[in-house]
Amino acid sequence: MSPASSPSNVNRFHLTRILVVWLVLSLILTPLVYFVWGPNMPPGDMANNAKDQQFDNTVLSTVATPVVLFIWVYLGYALIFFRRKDASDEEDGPPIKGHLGFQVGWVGLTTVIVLSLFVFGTYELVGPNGAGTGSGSSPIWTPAGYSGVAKYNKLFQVQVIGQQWRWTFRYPAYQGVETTQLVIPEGVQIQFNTTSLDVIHSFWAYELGVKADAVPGVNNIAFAVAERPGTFQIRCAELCGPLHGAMSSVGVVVSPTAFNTWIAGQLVLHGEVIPLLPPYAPTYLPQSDGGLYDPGQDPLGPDLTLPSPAP
Amino acid sequence: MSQLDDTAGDQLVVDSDAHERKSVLGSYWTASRLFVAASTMLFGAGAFSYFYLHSLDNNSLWRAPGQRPSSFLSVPVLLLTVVASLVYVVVARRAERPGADGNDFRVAAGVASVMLVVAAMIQFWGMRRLGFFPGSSGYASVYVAVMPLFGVWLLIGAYWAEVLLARSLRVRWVLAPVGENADSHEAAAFAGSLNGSRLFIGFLGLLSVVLYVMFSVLK
Amino acid sequence: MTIETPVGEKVSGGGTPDEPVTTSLPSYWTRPNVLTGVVGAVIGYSIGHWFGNYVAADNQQFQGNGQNDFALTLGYLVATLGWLAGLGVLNYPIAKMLGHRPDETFEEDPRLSRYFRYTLDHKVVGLQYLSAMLFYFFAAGLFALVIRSELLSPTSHLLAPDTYVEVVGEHGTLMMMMMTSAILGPFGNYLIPLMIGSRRMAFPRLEALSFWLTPAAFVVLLSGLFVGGFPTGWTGYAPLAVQAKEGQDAYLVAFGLMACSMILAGFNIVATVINYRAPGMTWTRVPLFVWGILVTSMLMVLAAPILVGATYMALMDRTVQTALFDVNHGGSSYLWQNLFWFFGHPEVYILALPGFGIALELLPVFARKPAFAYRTAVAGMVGVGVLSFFVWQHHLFDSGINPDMRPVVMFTTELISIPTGIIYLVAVGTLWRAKLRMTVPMLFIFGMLFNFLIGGISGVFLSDVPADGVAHGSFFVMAHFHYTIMGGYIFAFFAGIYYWLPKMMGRRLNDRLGKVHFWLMFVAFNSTFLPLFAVGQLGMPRRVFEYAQRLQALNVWVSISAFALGLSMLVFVFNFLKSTIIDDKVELVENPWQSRGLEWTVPSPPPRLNFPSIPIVTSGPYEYGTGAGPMAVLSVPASAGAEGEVLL
Amino acid sequence: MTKAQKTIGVLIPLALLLAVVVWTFFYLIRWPPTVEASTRSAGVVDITAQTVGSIGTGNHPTWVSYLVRDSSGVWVHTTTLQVPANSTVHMTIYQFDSGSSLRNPVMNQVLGAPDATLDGKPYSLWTDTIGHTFTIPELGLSVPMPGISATAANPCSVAPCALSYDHHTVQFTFKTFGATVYTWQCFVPCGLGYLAGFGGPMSTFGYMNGVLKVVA
Repeated sequence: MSPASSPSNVNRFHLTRILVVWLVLSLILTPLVYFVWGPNMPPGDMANNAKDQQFDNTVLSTVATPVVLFIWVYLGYALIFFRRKDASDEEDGPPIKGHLGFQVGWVGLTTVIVLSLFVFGTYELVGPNGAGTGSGSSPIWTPAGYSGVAKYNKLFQVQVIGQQWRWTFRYPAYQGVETTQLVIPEGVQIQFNTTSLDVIHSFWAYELGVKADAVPGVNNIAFAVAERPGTFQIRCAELCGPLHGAMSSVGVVVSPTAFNTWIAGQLVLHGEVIPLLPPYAPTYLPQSDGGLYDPGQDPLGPDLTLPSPAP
Repeated sequence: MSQLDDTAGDQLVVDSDAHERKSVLGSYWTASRLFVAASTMLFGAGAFSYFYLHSLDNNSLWRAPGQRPSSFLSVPVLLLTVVASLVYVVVARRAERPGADGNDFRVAAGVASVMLVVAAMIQFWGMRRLGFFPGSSGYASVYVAVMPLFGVWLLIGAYWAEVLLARSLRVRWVLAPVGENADSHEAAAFAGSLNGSRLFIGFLGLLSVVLYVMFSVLK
Repeated sequence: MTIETPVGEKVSGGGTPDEPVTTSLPSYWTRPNVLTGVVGAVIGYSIGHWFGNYVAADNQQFQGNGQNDFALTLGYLVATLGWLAGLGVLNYPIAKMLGHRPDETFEEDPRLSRYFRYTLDHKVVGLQYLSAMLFYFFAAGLFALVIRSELLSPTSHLLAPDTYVEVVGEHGTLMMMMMTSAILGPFGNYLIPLMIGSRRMAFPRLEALSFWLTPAAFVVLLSGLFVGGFPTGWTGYAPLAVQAKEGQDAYLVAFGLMACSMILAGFNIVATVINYRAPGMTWTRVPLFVWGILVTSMLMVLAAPILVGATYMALMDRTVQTALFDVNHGGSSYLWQNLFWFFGHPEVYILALPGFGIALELLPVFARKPAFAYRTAVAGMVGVGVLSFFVWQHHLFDSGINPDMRPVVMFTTELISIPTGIIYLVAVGTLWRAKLRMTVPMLFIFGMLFNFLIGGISGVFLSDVPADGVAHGSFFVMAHFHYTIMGGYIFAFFAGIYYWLPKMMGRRLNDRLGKVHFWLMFVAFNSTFLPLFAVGQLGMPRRVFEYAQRLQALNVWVSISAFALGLSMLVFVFNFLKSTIIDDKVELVENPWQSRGLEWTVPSPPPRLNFPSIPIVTSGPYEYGTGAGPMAVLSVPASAGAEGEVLL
Repeated sequence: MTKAQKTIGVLIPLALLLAVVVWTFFYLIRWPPTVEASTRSAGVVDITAQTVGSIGTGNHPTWVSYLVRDSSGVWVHTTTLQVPANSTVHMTIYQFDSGSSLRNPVMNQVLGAPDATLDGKPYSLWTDTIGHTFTIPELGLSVPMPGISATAANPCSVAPCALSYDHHTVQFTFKTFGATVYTWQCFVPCGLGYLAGFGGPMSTFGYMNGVLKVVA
């Protein structure tokens, strides 16, 4: 900065000290964040999505570290050295109204950072893993084997049904059996079809890195590959009423063989209720408003509560 | 970017009345445009709902077959509003010219005000005689939600016109002020309000056309 | 609502503040005031509720669940109308319908009672706003303490599950809707005419009306607790909002009323800043605080109508049973999300820009240097305002809306960090080789710069779709916006109080207590919300009363810090009441901060008409160290007759 | 005014405000009464409840509700149950309400209670209309209770209902583990007049949902 009133060496003096402190701190902390903290960042590495999210968290934190450090170092430096010595000092500071180079540099630098973050984020989003989690009924970036047409779709289908206030799960490949626990085979590309029977919920399988809103009348698709056996926590991430907080459950990732035995057991356990279930469909619109609408004038006619497939 | 070389401050004499008049006129100009912008956003929300639900057509219930408000309801509202706004805008513009005779404005303001009130009344009266249930479809829902709001806006326009009419009746010179009156605060306020009301009532006319097209023309 | 300038009696301001008012004033009770307002509200509620029941009686569609939302909603609305009528708000519009001038003989009222009625003095309105906003803020804060008490245990123990969700909703809604005017209301209304050299507001009635709507909104919202509460949190997502009990009507009506208040305040402030600037107050001399408020007002005027529309539609769904949000009947639950966030995201910046304004306004004063890169700063604030309309769908990354639009939204969202970064550019530049005076207001500004940085950086995580996959809907989001809004906006709010109270009340808050307040608040705030980032990343969703055992230690820590945060507020309350009411008034230096600001060139508190005559601005507000003369000189009125005359 | 006067003038409103705050706080933290399970023998407890078509009180006479019988045999309007940890809970529920269908038929079946009996006969699935269910998702427990027929001779209209009215008796047992708090609810959309039938009583604590406190 160069107002005539101030000798530029004073500027250089302060600038060097600030930059040195900042540089040292950054050189120490930034690698620590990336290499030490990064691998331990949530949501862990149980599934490919989770890895993506962990990687994004790591990269963003790494980029953020020097930025935050600069502001903190600068503010701290100003507090110490740009402070008037004693209360009697009524003098004003140098009248610096701007510095074109500095302003352009600052805005330019932030722009570069932002643009690179955007490119990085978009790459991660369009990447092969479908890291976007809840991607609507016709996801743009899909794993191999996906097809919008059910019968050409090679992926392992699980339908997640939200209802006030619990999750249930349907396996279309197994007579459309509906279970109250989520069990998925390890190492298989899973396609979660999330939908809701009443209000908006959000299916959050934390360790799988899957979060997809369950919206009535919408089939919200998310993909994941669980890479090792274990349990993962399922929660509702969208306020859905008084028991929203209790709308949780524990999912399990098992080996494909163990899955087959499990699903066989489920077919026995829920066998007799399968005929009662509506045919498997992307969304269900239970033709009932609980009598909210004047029955005499409701276009949907009398109250039929059993879920029926969307037209 | 030094701000010292500005010499605006050298003349120390300010005609505070002139300053006040300029400010009043400007305030009306700004505020009336802001009001129209805000109204646009408000009814924009309605239009967005219309086209959004139309495109989704959830449960194939965007519109039950043949669902329309009766033309005996929609057409009179449209005509009354459009005619009223046209009359008002044209005459108000003439009234803004210096030395204009105020009587035609008084007549126009009265007529427009009455027509807008009648239009609003028809709209409200019609809401209970639609022949379809509000929740029977997305279309019905949007119609039942948006139109009463439109009626309220018609009443606002009618009120504005009526206020100017009443003022111009009580203070006869206010439409064509001369001499000392011309630089009175009173004259500035009235002129500003007149200009603003012209914009707003014109906007109402446009709005009624848009709503008519949305609800009675579009498939 | 008409937009009409107040036309009234000529009042001789004469510049002397203490000029005794000779006209014999009627007693307090013979004129509209708060009490008549309350009476009006009660009457209005009875009428509205009765009429609602009357209409519903022959309309089966309003019935069926033992609750009549129609009657309640109508009750709320007519009660608000009665409240305004009781305050005398409607006298003027009615007088105008008859072509009359309103009667303002008593406008010049020096008595304390003027603070309890509908008045045209922007300084009175400003102080009304200040006290009311502090009240709302503390009320909402108490709900937060209740929430933290519940979260001391991983299972439901203090509150019943449904009550917990109601309390969360009350806290969130009170904060997000009432606090929109926390800075614009008190400081915007009080200071803008003083800062731009005007003797009045453009539309003082709209201004006063915008204030008197806030108590109505506040009471209506709280009443929701006693008619079943609302389970939707502050975002009011449909269809849950359609399903909810009667308390939801309170939420919708209150939020709608507050939106109207925002719009009216916006009209008045934008018109004033654009048209009432004194001669010589060029756009490059407008104080940065005024710029911030101006952009905020524009956002309010353009965004709040969407909220009015959305709440109105939800009310229609609940009362006359339209099906806008019911997918079975051709509606969509995405509709509310789109409408709400199209308002909601600009609103987030409505809650940020005034804070920026205060920071940029105070930095030069206490750095004793000109504001660095003034024009860039203005560009930054305007840029934030414009961009804020194009980012709303980043609240819906996981919702399945337009998945193909997500890169675009991610782009616009991340773009916002450029203009936001400019705020720091100005701070850095202004502090460079400054002569810092670390007064209490400056402490709060430093606190704000510290907190808002963390808030902004965490925002980048939310704008990145994959990272948002973890953070969305979790306590991470919650910590993020508490850092931006409370850490930024509320800290700036307190900075403003400490800085401008000498101007507004002629009293200065105790410095030692102020420092205690700051340090306690700063430490407690960070110790409360920093761990919440971790809590969220570790898998705890928002608004839950049950969480994993492993998170209990963190949550207990957070709760204890939250109580400390509450304690710091007590320190402030004590300081505020002591210094403003209890202590005897001491004549303090007219300009305790040696600020160049135009508002400091008039006595504290300023006389009824601010300036004895229209000032002429001769230099910018931040000419520290440039040897520039005072910012403005008083004009010599053209005609002696016009001396000190202004039309109210 | 003297300082003392002003101080008092400040403190009195503050005290009033404080009173309002305290009152509101206690208004918020109120729970329905807790009913302790009556002990049958060591580690075995009994809970007796009934579900009624209309609790008939307050401003919403049409709401359905659970009632629980406390140790003194009084029917209490609550859904806050308390049982000891690591014990076997014998539930007996008298179902007086008529029925409708579920939003999600998977809960037509009895889950997690193999010994469930309906009017003395074991059952594992009910295909007809269902009055209410007693479901603790976290325990994997869900028991549907058939609705009484629409043509019942003497349906119970006002709670609490005496056993002389038409009803179904459902009995089952489940085990509790460590001390914690479970939430339980009914999954039949019986909030008449609310969207999806899950408003009103369904989302009001003390009616169709509650907690099961397991205490050590």
